[in-house]
Amino acid sequence: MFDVNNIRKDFPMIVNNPNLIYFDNSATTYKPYCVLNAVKDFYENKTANVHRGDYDNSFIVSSEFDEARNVVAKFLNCDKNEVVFTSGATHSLNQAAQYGFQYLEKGDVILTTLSEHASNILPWFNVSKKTGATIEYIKQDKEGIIDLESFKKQMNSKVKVVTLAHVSNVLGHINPIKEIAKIVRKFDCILVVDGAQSAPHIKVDVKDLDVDMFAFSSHKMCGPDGIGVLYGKSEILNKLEPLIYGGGSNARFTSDGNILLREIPERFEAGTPNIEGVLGLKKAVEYLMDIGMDNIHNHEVKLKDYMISKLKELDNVTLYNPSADTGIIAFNVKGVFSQDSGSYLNNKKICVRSGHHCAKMVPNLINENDTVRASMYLYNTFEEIDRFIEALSNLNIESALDIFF
Amino acid sequence: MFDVNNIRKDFPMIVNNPNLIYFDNSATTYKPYCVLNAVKDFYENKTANVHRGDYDNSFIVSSEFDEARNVVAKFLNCDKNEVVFTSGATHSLNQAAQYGFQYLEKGDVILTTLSEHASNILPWFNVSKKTGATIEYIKQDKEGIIDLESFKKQMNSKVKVVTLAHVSNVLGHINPIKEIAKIVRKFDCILVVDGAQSAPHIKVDVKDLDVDMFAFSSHKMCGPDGIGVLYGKSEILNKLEPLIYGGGSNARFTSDGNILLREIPERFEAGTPNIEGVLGLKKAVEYLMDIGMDNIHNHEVKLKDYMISKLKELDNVTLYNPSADTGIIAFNVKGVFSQDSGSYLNNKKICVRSGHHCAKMVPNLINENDTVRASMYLYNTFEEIDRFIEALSNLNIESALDIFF
Amino acid sequence: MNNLLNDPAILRDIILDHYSYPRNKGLKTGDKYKEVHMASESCIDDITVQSVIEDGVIKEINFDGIACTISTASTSMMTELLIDKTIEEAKVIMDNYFSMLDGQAYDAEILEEAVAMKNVYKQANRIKCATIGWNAMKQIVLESESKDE
Amino acid sequence: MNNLLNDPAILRDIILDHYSYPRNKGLKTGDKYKEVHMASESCIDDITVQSVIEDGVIKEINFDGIACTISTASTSMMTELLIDKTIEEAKVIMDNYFSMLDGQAYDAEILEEAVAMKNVYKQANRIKCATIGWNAMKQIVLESESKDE
Ligand SMILES: Cc1ncc(COP(=O)(O)O)c(C=O)c1O
Ligand SMILES: Cc1ncc(COP(=O)(O)O)c(C=O)c1O
Repeated sequence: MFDVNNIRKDFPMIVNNPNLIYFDNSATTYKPYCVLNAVKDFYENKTANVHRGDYDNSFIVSSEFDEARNVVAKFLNCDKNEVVFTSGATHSLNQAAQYGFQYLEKGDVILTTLSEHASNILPWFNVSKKTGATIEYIKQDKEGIIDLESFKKQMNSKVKVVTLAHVSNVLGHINPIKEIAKIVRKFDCILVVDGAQSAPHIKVDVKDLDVDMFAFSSHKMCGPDGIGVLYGKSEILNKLEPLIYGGGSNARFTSDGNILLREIPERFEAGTPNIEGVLGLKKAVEYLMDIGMDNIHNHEVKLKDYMISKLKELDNVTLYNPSADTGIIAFNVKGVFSQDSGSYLNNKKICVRSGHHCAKMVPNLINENDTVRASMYLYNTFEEIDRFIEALSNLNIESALDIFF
Repeated sequence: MFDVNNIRKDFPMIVNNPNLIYFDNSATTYKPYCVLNAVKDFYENKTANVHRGDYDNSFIVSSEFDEARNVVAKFLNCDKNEVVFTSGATHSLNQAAQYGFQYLEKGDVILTTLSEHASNILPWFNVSKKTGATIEYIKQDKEGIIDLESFKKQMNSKVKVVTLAHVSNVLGHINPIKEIAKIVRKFDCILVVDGAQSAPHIKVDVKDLDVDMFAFSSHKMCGPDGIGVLYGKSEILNKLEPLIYGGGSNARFTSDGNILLREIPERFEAGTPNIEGVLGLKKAVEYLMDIGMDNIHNHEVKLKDYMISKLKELDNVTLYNPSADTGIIAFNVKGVFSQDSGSYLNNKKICVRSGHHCAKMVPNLINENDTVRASMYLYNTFEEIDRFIEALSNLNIESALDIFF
Repeated sequence: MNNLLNDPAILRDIILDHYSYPRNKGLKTGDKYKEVHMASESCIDDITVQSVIEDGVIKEINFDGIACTISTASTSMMTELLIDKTIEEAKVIMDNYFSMLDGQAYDAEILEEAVAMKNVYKQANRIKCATIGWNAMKQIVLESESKDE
Repeated sequence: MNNLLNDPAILRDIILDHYSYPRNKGLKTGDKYKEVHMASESCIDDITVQSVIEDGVIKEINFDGIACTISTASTSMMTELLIDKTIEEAKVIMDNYFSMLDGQAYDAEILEEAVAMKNVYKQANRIKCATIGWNAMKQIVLESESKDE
């Protein structure tokens, strides 16, 4: 049984600040004690490097590192060798874009959306600049919803990469990846999915979705910073060039410049990995799987429905994504600049984000330069939403200045 | 006053395992309580993302993140904007090699050494492969010592990049970087230094050394995993292209593919950084600076001198770098394969590393495929060396098999 | 110091007035304008300030951009305060303003309406907003000086 | 089971003997050889095994490479044990060997001298060494079978 009160007890940030409302979960999330303990255990009882078994701690840590890969593979429903550890979603997405440098050329098309996060669009801008491939945008309505029929029409043999977020970090819809994959499969084209906002919140089965690559970050799903994952189908990984070269990713090299790379996934993991990050991510994934991704999603949908219904009752609020599928809500208070709203809420001990949320083409869709974003997670409550709504109901250009007096 | 017994109390790994001898500090190091506490504090009291100040914790964490950059700048004696946070030395060195993709062409030469770690040679192999520039090797004697006179002769206008380790992770000499820089400055050439084994152990002043780029990892200097630094002269960083694109590294972008990057160093730090890593590294640097890099180096030199003198007394040991400048010792026990020596020592609770240590061209110098490496740090003691020597004195092909019976 | 400028209600009105009716808003074109564009990642503000400085006197200041109440109002106040001042006078005013935003001592008299920003330093994350336009102008002034040398 | 093979001193001698005088060491050239190269990052060992299998019988096995005592000795023992065996016999031996290295039950009789490796499973970080040559041979056997189908 999903019991938010029990869940709250797992998080030191909540135990230490029970009245602080944290609605910035799309930016980063709190971490449970079990993750902190995994990191602590590494510092206190088994600090060592991996990939070598010369002594016991090194062997123990290497085995747990390996086991973490198994856990992530189970989480995604893929093979262990299809799980690449990276420093985060941004690194994963840049590694994925390496495909573009290798296989795209002038005349080819990269199809994406206007609601992408910078981390899933700038790497492809760079591919476009260097290969001459062009970027085109999938049609979306003003809430960012994709029209599958027009997507179908946009697909043709020139399109070599389709890349988009599973869930937009501003507009909160779950994109129909499985349906998109079915269409993409009719062409010689790969499908890259930015899962930074989906993996933490909904069940992801990469086999079922049939994606070629899928990226996400640990820190947005209760895990440590500085660690993330790139899933890639083994056929794709086998023909992908590493973005980073170095120790641990090669089996041999000789002074005449020959390099024999290790097998996938290690060939993509040059350098000492973020070991404590991997051990922490393992715990985070186990924690989320124990609670159940469906339970987490259900809870968030209930919170989201409640928040939207309450926001709609407020005259002073403009809501940009009333049909959101997940706990990400974008709005503004009429006449109040988003950052002023953010500061006002901060003074009421409510953490939200204001601005463009690194998705700087979203204004093309919603016709608004910047927004306030409230994003929820498994530990948020209905009472917190009540306090949030109460605070918002009193917000206007005059009260926004209260904090300065 | 440098007091190793007090220092040992700062390290949970030592407090919890006082009899475990850790001589694998070139691979990774133990972390003091203060670093663990910085990470813990982030988890328990101020989890938030950086670069935005919408609410108090985010502002606090952003300020500390900024402050960490100041601390590292002080550590290196450089400007704050010359400090790029990366995921580790390997990432730093790959970012540095980006220079090669931008500015090198067929006919140009990259001058390096045979004792480089994979992380500082493979990125340049890749540059060579893609640009047609050739790799040449600086002359070294069989202990890996560089001959400055012949280096001078090897320099010419074709050499566009000189790149080498400040301290080799196998042979432990301090390379004469300052002298090399003086020679390099006479040419239109940059000097890239792999400081993975120097920054943790000796005072590094990048201005005084006059290097163009300098890379190191936190985890080898008492800090967390998954975080490292690339120092670059501002003139160099300003003309260097990022290896990774994404959120946080750009000021603006538009749907037609235009990107306005942020200033240095942020333009190189796309994506959510390893915040807990940066806060931990800050503490680690403060910890080392408090003790004093010269004191640390002095202690290590004493340990090294003692270990070498004792090893020389052992008939069954071949020592490869008797003239080492730092606490890195490479040896073999006659007739015993390096890995068998490692396992034997492990059973005596002594952690060393065996193999090629990711520097797979070193055999060209020392004429030995693989070695045992003992590498020391500020918390190691003379008593530990005595136990190590005692164990080694009894090691031969027969006793190496003891562990299996 | 003008007592009215101690009354929170009045200070708040001043800010709102400058936010709702910013002075000298809208950029002009022409070679004579020196321009500085300020965009910071840590706030959303994106402000451009332009100015004409002749014979050591600030003849004109204009600004434009997307910004919060505090950035807009503080920049608007800055334009009113500094226009027609000599560079020397302007530098004294700027120094006092930055001191105030730093929580240090300042001369309230010469800051006039800009004292409305006096409590912003207590909201550390908003100090950037209250100084973005001022920093742009400071840069223009410094550049004009270095050119004169 | 041969009682001698319970005596640690004898087992140690067997390992040393195979390490110092490895059997069937040195690769040959020729189309008839099927070859597998094993190199693992987690140990330094780098071993190549080659074999000729005809009519379901292992006619020849050779190996070469750089390796520790355990890898060298275990691979040398493997060659001696499996040469002239049918594939079916070889598979039974291999299964038993891997069971032993896994700390499971095994038939000591058919492993002959290779029981010298019986304690390696207690040194988890050395299990790879004791199986690297065996895994290479297993791969050759499996490939030869799949080709026969
Ligand atoms: C000399 C040298 N350079 C580079 C590296 C790579 O550092 P990291 O693995 O932390 O990226 C190492 C350590 O493994 C090293 O010893
Ligand atoms: C949709 C989306 N993609 C990518 C990213 C980048 O993730 P990270 O900053 O952890 O690399 C984020 C988060 O900032 C995101 O929300």
